Amino acid sequence: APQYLMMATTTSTDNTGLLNVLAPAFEKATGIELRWTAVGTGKALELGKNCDVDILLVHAPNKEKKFVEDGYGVNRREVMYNDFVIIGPPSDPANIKGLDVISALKKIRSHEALFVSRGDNSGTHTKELKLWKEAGINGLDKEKWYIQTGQGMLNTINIATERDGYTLTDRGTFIKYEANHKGTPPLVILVEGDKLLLNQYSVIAVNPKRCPKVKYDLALKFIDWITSQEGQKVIGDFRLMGKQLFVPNAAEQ
Amino acid sequence: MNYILEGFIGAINLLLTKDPETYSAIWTTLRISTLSITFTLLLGIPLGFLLGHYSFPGKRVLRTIVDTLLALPTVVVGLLVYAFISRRGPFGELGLLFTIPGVAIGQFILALPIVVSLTASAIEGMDPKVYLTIKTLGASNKQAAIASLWEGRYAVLAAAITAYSRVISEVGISMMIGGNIKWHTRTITTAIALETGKGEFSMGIALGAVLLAFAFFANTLVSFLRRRA
Amino acid sequence: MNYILEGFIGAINLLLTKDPETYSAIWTTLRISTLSITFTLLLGIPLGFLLGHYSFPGKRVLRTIVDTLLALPTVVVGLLVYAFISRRGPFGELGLLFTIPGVAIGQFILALPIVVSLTASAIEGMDPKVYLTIKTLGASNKQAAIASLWEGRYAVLAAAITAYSRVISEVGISMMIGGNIKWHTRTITTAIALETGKGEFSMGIALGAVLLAFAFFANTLVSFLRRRA
Amino acid sequence: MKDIFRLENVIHQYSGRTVLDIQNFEVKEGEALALLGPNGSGKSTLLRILAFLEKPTKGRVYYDGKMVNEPSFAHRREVTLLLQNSPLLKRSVEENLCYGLKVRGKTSNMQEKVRTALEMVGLNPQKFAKRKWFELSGGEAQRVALASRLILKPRVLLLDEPTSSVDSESAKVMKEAILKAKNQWGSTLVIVSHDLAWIYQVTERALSLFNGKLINHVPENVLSGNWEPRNGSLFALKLSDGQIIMGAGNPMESSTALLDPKDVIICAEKPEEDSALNALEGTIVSMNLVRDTGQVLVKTLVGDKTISSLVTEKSMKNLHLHPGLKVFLHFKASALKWLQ
Amino acid sequence: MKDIFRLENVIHQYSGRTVLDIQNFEVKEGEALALLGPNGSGKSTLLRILAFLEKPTKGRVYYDGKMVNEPSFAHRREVTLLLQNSPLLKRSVEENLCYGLKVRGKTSNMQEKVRTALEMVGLNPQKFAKRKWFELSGGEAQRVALASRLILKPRVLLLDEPTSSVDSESAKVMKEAILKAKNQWGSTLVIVSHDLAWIYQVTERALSLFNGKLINHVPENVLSGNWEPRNGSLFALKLSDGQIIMGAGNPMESSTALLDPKDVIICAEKPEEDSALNALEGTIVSMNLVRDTGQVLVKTLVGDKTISSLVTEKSMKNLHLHPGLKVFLHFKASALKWLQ
Ligand SMILES: Nc1ncnc2c1ncn2[C@@H]1O[C@H](COP(=O)(O)OP(=O)(O)OP(=O)(O)O)[C@@H](O)[C@H]1O
Ligand SMILES: Nc1ncnc2c1ncn2[C@@H]1O[C@H](COP(=O)(O)OP(=O)(O)OP(=O)(O)O)[C@@H](O)[C@H]1O
Ligand SMILES: [Mg+2]
Ligand SMILES: [Mg+2]
Repeated sequence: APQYLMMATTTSTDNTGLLNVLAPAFEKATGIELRWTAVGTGKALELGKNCDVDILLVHAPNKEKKFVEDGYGVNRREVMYNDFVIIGPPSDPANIKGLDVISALKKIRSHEALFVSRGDNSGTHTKELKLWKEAGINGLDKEKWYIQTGQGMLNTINIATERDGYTLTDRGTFIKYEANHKGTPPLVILVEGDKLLLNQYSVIAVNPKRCPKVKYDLALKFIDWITSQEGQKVIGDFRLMGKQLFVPNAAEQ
Repeated sequence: MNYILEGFIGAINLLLTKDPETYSAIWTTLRISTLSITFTLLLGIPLGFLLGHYSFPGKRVLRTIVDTLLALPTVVVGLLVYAFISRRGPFGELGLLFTIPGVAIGQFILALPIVVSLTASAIEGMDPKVYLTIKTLGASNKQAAIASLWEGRYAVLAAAITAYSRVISEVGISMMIGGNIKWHTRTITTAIALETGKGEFSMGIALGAVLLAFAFFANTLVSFLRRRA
Repeated sequence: MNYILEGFIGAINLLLTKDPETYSAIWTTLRISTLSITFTLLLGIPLGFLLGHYSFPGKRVLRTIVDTLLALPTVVVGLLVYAFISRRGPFGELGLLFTIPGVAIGQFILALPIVVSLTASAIEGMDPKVYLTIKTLGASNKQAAIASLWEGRYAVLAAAITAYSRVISEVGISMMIGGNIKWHTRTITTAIALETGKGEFSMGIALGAVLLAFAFFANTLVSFLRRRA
Repeated sequence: MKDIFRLENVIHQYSGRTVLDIQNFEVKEGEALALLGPNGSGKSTLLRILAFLEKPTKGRVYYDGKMVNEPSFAHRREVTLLLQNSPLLKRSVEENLCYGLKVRGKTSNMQEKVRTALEMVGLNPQKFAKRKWFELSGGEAQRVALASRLILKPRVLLLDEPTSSVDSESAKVMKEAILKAKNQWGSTLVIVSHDLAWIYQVTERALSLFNGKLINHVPENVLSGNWEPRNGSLFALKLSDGQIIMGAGNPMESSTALLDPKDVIICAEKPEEDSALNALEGTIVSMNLVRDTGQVLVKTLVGDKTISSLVTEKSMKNLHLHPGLKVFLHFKASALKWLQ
Repeated sequence: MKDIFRLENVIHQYSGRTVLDIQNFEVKEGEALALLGPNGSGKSTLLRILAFLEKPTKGRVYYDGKMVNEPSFAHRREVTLLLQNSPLLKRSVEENLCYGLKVRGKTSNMQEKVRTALEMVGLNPQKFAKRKWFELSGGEAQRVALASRLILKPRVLLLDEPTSSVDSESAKVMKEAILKAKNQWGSTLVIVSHDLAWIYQVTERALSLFNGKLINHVPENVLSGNWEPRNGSLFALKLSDGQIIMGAGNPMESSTALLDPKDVIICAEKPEEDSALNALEGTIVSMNLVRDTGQVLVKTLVGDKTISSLVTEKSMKNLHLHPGLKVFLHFKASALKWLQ
């Protein structure tokens, strides 16, 4: 039987359709089938800890580093990034359009404008919390204007849509959302381009010393391939509605 | 394996320390499920009687459709209800999305086929002489229906328990319609889904144990009622 | 609203164009559910008979526990099974995670209480004279159990239909244990969850309609069998 | 007295099989009518139609002078039926008795009424009122079922084998209870029973059903078997001891004949030979006084058949009839009436 | 003949209430025993114990010489019981009959056996074999239930009210079927019935149950009511026409007395006054020949009570007894036996 590699990844890579392009390209290049389960970042890391997958593709740099430091993973390589954006209703009740992130969050706070948070410890949520912290705003948990959905990105955007709220999203998912609305989304990008909003994706092989049964050799092959020019080109060429979703950056390391 | 042990300790912890998030989820679960099961039983038991008792053309097809609706996945129910009550849907004005009544509507749709189908089975399985006996004693059609259901009370109760269990354990509708909004529409099951998604498996198990404790409490009550009937 | 209509058109499209992803999910659903329901019925019906028929100390408590287990959320079942069959769990060696038998184990746990509880209710609701009659005709205990179940065949069938519907409509276990791996463990319900997560609501509805068509087909078969019995 | 029930051209079928075919049938208000007939002749079906539980496949049913097309519960509140092997409701005895009162909203004095009704059927209220439905013997359950009809003081009381599992003492008590319903409350009674001795004590008039058809004849002397054609229009039925019964007429398919006990004469000697006259030798096995008439129903065993004849006290005395006596039964071949 | 059943000190209770209390009870292999007694006396309970469906609360049950502690299905394959109001299985008539054969693995020749069994109970196999369980009248269902026991040719056949809803013709057919089981297959019979006339034709020996206790006495003449103490150890029971029955002894709580029909003498005149001798005036209502004995059971209506007496053919002839005759019944106050 042909060999296969088991990957745990976050929903954003699957929902945007990137993996549907990456997997066949990888198989064509190496003859190895890529199978993936798309889950939250936290769950993906947990699956890795339990040796249930061979490789991870996730986007929560701090947690990833800790994962490697604790000996659960090896060979972490950054692969690509996209960026986060703050979206909201075109009427922009807190007047944040064009501001930098920190000022925008402060304005949302002072207007008590509705903000929808994922609240699920995902990469995006972690990022959002970090930004609030940098803006010097705490104690959000029980604020009336601050809603925590505990759901995936797209569902969270949908809730923001229903409620005319702001939210922080990765650009890939937003483009997908735009596509769902045939290019005329009810929520629009209001804040983007800030350095603080970078969203880095990395691959990590599960540590074969802890998990003797993982297919470490295949994992290495995947890491080699995706960081190679060939793999990076596939990422760079991936388009949705004519827009690039991810910027390959393996070479920068 | 550790998750399970940790989970059970966690459950006891949550309950004993009166963890506010957990109690909020329990309370929300109780409100939603009470609302949905009440309407389900009020409509489902009579419909089940009609379907089980009367013969009419197309009955077999109708029965098959009801049984088919037992297989409605919660996400699909969620999507259907969402289509109607979203702001852009026909009932958007009512503001039911992300509210407890909104979720209850979805759960009602989920549980109705269960109650109808199992009640109909209970009635069909009954000795036809029982219904005749009730009628010979002078009952009107409605009184006879009630008395028949009382004769089959154990089976009807089983239908109710099955439906209630389905409702408190479902997650798709609560997630889609309720939005799993913390302090508002987060139920025990949506909280479990969230924790699991975070990789907090033992917390997921802990909340699962809390839900079961809740169900056990409800079933114990029922079991006492059953004994008296 | 639109996506409901689009969904139905989409469903017909998927089925008519023999969309390979859809057919793969249907096939996977069929394989998993057949496996799980077979074992559930094989174990659940006899256990239900024992629980419904015999009186023993602690019966009421056991009954309450079984009824409580009806409320097991799928995610929790998923977590529990995961804890055992994860590589680091006690049965990790068997490599059941992300496989069809693995999911079937979880669904078995989900459906077993349904079959046991409803079968027990069916047996309890039966006129005790029926069992006596069977015994007077010389049946051994096992033969008498089989004949009693046959006497209550409509109720037992209702238990089986309810359990099967639960199994094909569940998503939590398939997601957690199966991993929703395309071409391998993606079932109709996990595909619905995926599409819904992507915001492809009409595709979600379309797949939901496909699932219901599948269930309708199964129930129609059952309804013919029922007519002949 | 006016008719409380009238049936016209009623036909009832189950899956295409005609089980009831009645051209005319009346029940007078206040009368006590016995409905007799062998198993499967349609008695229970007829009672279900009278109780408005079933609509006949064809035909008209009049109740209290009016044609009933869509029976409502108002009809069923006047007419109550004790089903054959009637089940009890899964409640206590007391609640079984109260149910009919409750659905009528007559909730006053229920305790008292329950007590009276139980006593009417010979059950001790103290012992039985609180029992659960399954804590009863067969006959006790049967009597509770009757009590829960009597408690309603119905206008029409239809009883399907009320004494089928009841002991003889209790049957007597039930007889009195039923007659009380008739005499004190004016209830009309239609009773099906195979216990002829019992039912003759309760009813004034008897009709029989055979294969769904009404016959104005008590179903004594049903002669069925293999009727062989003889010379002329005579048919012969062989008995187990070799004697032969001759019947005149046309047996057709059913080959069942009825012989009215009034048409059978008991003699001490064998009369002269006559092929159209039957003269059967047999032994008297029982003699029963018929209520209110002074006549006696004498049953004589001839071969394996028991033939009843109705005799006056006078001729009985003259002949010194007694059980065990060998006698000859005379009746004309033309006295046999063939069932269709 | 050896005992097939022996019960010793058997007590059976339902929720603390003792319903059966039997010190000694034997059934001989091959005999036909009638079990009589009023409703609720424990007949069905005893049959369930004999059929190994229920274990007595206390006491020992011997079957075929061996004590049975844990009855197995091997026992139940030799002993079959027709329950009171026995339900049919929800299958066709044919399948009902075959079920018992199938569980025994005796699947050869089933068609033929079904045919024979149905004919034994007077049902036409062509008409009935394929019917569903609910397409039967009460009496037809009862006969199907009996047929599905007869088809097993059981070693012991226990019947609980086999004729309760069966017409008299069919009852005769059933009698023959049951006697065939006894005479041809050597089956032991224990039969409960309230139809005394029928059961006397089938059985050779009769026992009665009263309040769970066995009494070697046919339950004719059960005198219950309000026994009032008189002088000495005499008690008096007032009848509806003012006459009084005197009983000697101690009625205790039950206040029910039995009077053996053999102890009642029929006279044409009233004897001289004697407080310890009863002399009741009444009218003969029926006279029945008792099978094989030549004796006649005469029933006399005294007030509202019917009292049976057993007379020889000779004294019957001497007195010119006949139904409708006014007679005096004599019996000693000490002839009354009190039930505990
Ligand atoms: N539900 C039914 N479906 C088909 N046939 C039926 C049904 N009920 C009764 N029958 C048939 O109809 C006929 C009349 O039945 P019914 O019960 O009226 O007889 P019955 O006179 O009451 O007999 P019994 O003395 O045995 O009670 C019988 O031949 C019976 O087999
Ligand atoms: N399941 C039960 N629970 C409690 N009491 C019962 C139960 N079954 C029977 N009894 C009682 O036990 C006694 C004996 O009942 P059993 O059925 O043996 O009487 P029976 O002699 O067969 O009467 P019948 O002639 O009415 O059939 C009755 O007093 C009855 O009320
Ligand atoms: Mg009948
Ligand atoms: Mg009994």
